[in-house]
Amino acid sequence: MSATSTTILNLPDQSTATIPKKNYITAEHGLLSWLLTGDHKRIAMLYLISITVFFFIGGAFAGLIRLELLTPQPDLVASDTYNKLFTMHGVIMVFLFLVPSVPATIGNFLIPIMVGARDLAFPKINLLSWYLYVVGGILVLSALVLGGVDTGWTFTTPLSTHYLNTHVLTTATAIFVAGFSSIFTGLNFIVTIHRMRCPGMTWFRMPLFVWAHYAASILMVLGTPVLAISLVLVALERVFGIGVFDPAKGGDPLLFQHLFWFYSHPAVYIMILPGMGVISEVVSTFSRKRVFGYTAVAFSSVAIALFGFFVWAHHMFIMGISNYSALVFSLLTMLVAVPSAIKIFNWSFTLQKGSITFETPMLYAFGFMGLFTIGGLTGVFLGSLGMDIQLTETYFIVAHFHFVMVGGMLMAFLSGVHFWWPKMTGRMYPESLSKLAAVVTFIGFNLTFMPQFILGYLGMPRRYHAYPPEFQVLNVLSTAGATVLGVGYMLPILYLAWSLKYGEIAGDNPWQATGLEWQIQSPPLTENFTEIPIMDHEAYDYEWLEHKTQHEVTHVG
Amino acid sequence: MADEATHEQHFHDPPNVTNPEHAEHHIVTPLQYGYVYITLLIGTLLTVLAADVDMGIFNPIVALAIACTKAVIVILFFMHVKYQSNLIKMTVGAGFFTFLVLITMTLSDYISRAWGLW
Amino acid sequence: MDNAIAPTEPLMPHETAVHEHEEHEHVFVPQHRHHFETEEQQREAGSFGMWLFLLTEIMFFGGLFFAYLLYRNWYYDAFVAASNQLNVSLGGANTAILITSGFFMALGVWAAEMRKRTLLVWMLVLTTLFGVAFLGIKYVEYKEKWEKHHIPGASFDISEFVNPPIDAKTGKPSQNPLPVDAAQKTQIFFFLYFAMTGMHALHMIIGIGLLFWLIGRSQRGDFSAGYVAPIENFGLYWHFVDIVWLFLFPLLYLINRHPLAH
Amino acid sequence: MGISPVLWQFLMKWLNASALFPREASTIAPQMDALYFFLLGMTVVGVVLVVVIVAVFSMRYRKSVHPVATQIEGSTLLEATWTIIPLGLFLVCFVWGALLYFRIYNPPVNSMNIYIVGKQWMWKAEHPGGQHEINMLHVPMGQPIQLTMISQDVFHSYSIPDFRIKREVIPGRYSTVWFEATTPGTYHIFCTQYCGTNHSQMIGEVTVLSPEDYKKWTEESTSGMSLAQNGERLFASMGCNACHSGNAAARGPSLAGVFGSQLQLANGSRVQVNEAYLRDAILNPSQHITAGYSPIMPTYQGQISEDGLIDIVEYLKTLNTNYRVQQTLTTSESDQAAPPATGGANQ
Repeated sequence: MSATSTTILNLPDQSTATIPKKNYITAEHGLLSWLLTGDHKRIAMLYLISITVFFFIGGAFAGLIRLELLTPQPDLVASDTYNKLFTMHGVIMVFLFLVPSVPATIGNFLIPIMVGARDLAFPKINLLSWYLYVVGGILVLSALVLGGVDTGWTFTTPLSTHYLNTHVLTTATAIFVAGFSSIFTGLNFIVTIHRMRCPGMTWFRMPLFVWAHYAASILMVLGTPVLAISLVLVALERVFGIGVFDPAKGGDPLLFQHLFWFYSHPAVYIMILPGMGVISEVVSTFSRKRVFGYTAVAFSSVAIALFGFFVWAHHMFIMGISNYSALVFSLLTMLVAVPSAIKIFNWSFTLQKGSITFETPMLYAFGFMGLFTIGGLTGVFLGSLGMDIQLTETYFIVAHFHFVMVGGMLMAFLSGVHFWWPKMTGRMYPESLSKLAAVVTFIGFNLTFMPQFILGYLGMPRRYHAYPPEFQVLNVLSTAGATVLGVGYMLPILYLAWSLKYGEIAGDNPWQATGLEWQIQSPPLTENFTEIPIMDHEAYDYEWLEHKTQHEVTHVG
Repeated sequence: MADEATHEQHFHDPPNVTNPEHAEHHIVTPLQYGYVYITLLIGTLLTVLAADVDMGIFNPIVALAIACTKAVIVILFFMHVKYQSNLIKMTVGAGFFTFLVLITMTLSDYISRAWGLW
Repeated sequence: MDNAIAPTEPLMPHETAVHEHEEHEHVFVPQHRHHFETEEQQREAGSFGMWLFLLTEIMFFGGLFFAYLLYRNWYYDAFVAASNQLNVSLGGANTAILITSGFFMALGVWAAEMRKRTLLVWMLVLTTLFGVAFLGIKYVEYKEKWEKHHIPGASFDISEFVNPPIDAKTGKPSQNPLPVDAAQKTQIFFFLYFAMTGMHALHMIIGIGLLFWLIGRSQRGDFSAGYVAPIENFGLYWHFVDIVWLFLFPLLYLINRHPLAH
Repeated sequence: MGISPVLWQFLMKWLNASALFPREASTIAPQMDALYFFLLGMTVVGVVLVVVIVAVFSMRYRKSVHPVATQIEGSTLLEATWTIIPLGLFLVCFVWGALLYFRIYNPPVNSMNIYIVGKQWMWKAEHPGGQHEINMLHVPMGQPIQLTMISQDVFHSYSIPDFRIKREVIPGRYSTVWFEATTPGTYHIFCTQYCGTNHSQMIGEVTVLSPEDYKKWTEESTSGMSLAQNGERLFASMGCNACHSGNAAARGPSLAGVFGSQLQLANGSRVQVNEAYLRDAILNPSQHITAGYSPIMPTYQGQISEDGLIDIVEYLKTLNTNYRVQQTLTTSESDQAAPPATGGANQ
């Protein structure tokens, strides 16, 4: 590469290069070899396919919702249908896409390789977790086919327990099962990270991607069971008609809120932390620099996980919790915002004195940094008690968590998919097209959700099927943006699929990256490493990469 | 926590599996189990007896105290945590810590509700 | 005395079998999965994983325990009256039975570590028997509740709390009669009672299922040749289920045994 | 570009309404907007800061101009800076927000109390004068209005964006919020908590009138009897006065002047008697036995509607002497013709 070139992309000579004959894809053949595999990479692929399917189902619902909101009148669908649409959109996107998105796919693929292990600690449990996910997914779809459910993804009691006759039980069961899938993923990661690190892979030599997943896994393991039990209680209350959550029978509906949000707030960090891990890898690689303040970033992940357990009641500020307890939760909420700020600034300063190039993953990463900053700071609006009164339950909060989840998490997910695509498949995606997709996504996203902030402060409530006419203009803008966004999401599917067959051969390390995963062939062998590597350098050590020609990483000293 | 040096020492043992995450495998003798068993039975008897004494507010406290003691004994000996690595000890701790967070933070709401039945 | 055994003690068979990716610095054993460096690493990973799973169990029951704590404080009188409907002797007996079962489980782990095949099998059988006995007694208790219409739901009946039966000996009501609005709250107690003990019983049933499988494998001598991880980890699970009951018993059965004193 | 004229028309409509911010129609609104602009400023500055940093570095250190990266470990000083400054800012937001929160949820003592009953899918407002309105609310300008709200079924949420107030309407217990309208006009009422099929139809209009117009409105739309008067009738027809007669020998405690007092309960605790307490004492009497009385009061759960409860609560609030109680007692004894429990049906 000449010094002045604007890319670090370094592909082998296409005329001679080939995909290694022996790799995890070619190791075995036939559908069964995939359905019964213990290989974390194959399971990651299974996950990647299934979550993509559910992403597009959920996306379709979102499209219908935006279409309905094009006009103030309830004209496209009936109000019941509309309620089912946003419920299904929420349930599918949260439990079947966002929670497993990065951990179960990219994380599943990379965690063992990054810590220098041959597989996750419990391959069978890993496979089991995929099957649980599928069962959960099928249950959700069956609820959908049987007529849907309209509780909203938050299952607010007593509405969900005593006032609706849709398929609440099926959906609750689905989420219960899918929950255990994520518990097992988290459990597997924690054990792998503690127990399976290769010689020399000390905690502070681990890639930040691994740190982020470690933090997220803790949340998965400790949080999800509480969601499980609260859903069990909802189910029992529906079946036996008892009133643990029904004030008419002496129960307290807020108890459900407490139990539900005890999981569902940490769940937000389960969703975003792995994305942050991706960003650390990408930003470092494309600025050829070690992440600025590695330790701070690592610890901020853990801090987020820890604080994440202390703030759940900020979802209930106006729901009648005691004012004093609201005070406490608001304060803690402000504290949890700080580690995210630290991360953002550390990533920005990673660029300083770097040698920056702008391939697709980096573009998505920039998108993440911008949109996540907005998402995070608008979170402070909602954490600030008085402001929350005006903004909660309006489109402001919808915009806020879409900035974090879609603008943050989805950008990170796409960034990661593009970044590691050559490693997963051995082939490159078409660079120019993917850059276009990144830009389109960014524009479409902002057009969709920026107007919703304004709508929110104007007071347009969320989950409204019809709205006063003065809100129409902003809704039209939002719908227009959603259309662009849809195109932005369609493109990757198409060209990534295309690249599977026609993409250029990527070679082992197209990005000149330092991670262990880049020092092995792509696609990797089933056992990842011919010999267990010895980690003899810091993470993101680019000088080491320079001298790697003399010293092979996988060489046992 | 891990470096080449320790790696040389016990070769059967990758460096990252050394202290504090690692403990030698220890076997508890049947005799110890016997003692534990007796203690637990006595504990159970005590709980029932204590419940029949009217100690007012202290009844639940005593009952829970006994239950916790029994639980700790089971965890330490039947479940071998006493002989486990710090990692396992911390893991157990983390579980109960999170449980306490759930209880205390939620109670902070119920206790301080102005209208409340509390 | 120190019973520590180095995991590489060359006791186990199949020393000749060597995995293609194994470095020869440690002995290969059949149960060793290829992706673990050493068998010890695998064993510790296994128990660590089991512990993490138990954490999820703690939080799972944690939600129920909090609901109990809340409503016990809100509706204390109802909880006392309802709790006095439970049979302490049966509950106490069950506690003893469960502890015994756990004791045999612990001995089973020891037997496996000592590589005593027959002893191990017997210990597991005893564990199972006491587990089944526990469920039997629980069935008797549930049946009684069913007959008294104390199962929450449509057929729930509060008459016994509103005007309690007259005690034959004293000629006084066996307990303080509850006002109707308080009596209605006993349903919440019974709901929590069935939810908590039901969850616990469910864990027992799963455990007993696993026990049968373990007994079968120990018969084959799988766990008496140095490979004790499954026994150990199941032991952890079984003891955890015991611990849950150790709390359920005082919380549900012994809320206030002398309501007439107040 | 077929879309452009349409879009242009929308934009015009929107800009004419200049709907970037809701109207400021209550005393709270300017305070809320001040905080909003502070937070908005903070956000804009933060985002611009990040964007500028990223942009500048991307320019100066892009590969073509800066081919070889210089490795930097990090900088404790910088990291401390961007830990402490955001923390400080967030704490300001916390304090400011908390002050506003307590202001909005603690009504002034001189405020006029209007009851709101929410149910799927309508809002019912009950004025002290007994005026009932559905999905409407008429309030006088320049007078603090306290809304005491309760839901008959599921969670609802009473939101008036132009007043910057919102509060969850909870089944089984009162929640309150207050406002003081500053400009006459009509404003949206939304239910913002998803409450089932017609959630988006659970909307209404609050009309702010000048005090004299409000007075006129109350006279026009009066139902003849105030809430307290309804309550009094209900109190008699449900036979409450049989026990709560105020006589020394009565089986129930005297309720004269009980509202707002400190009550010593049989279980030893002391409570401040407010609307919520009175309501709960009618539905779960055994939870609130006044010291010195035995738990003989039956529960009225399911026998009396939320409106009936509101009437009785209002009555008890006005009850300063037992004179009228005994009067109604004698009258109600004189005509036994009156059906005993018409509680649910006094709409």
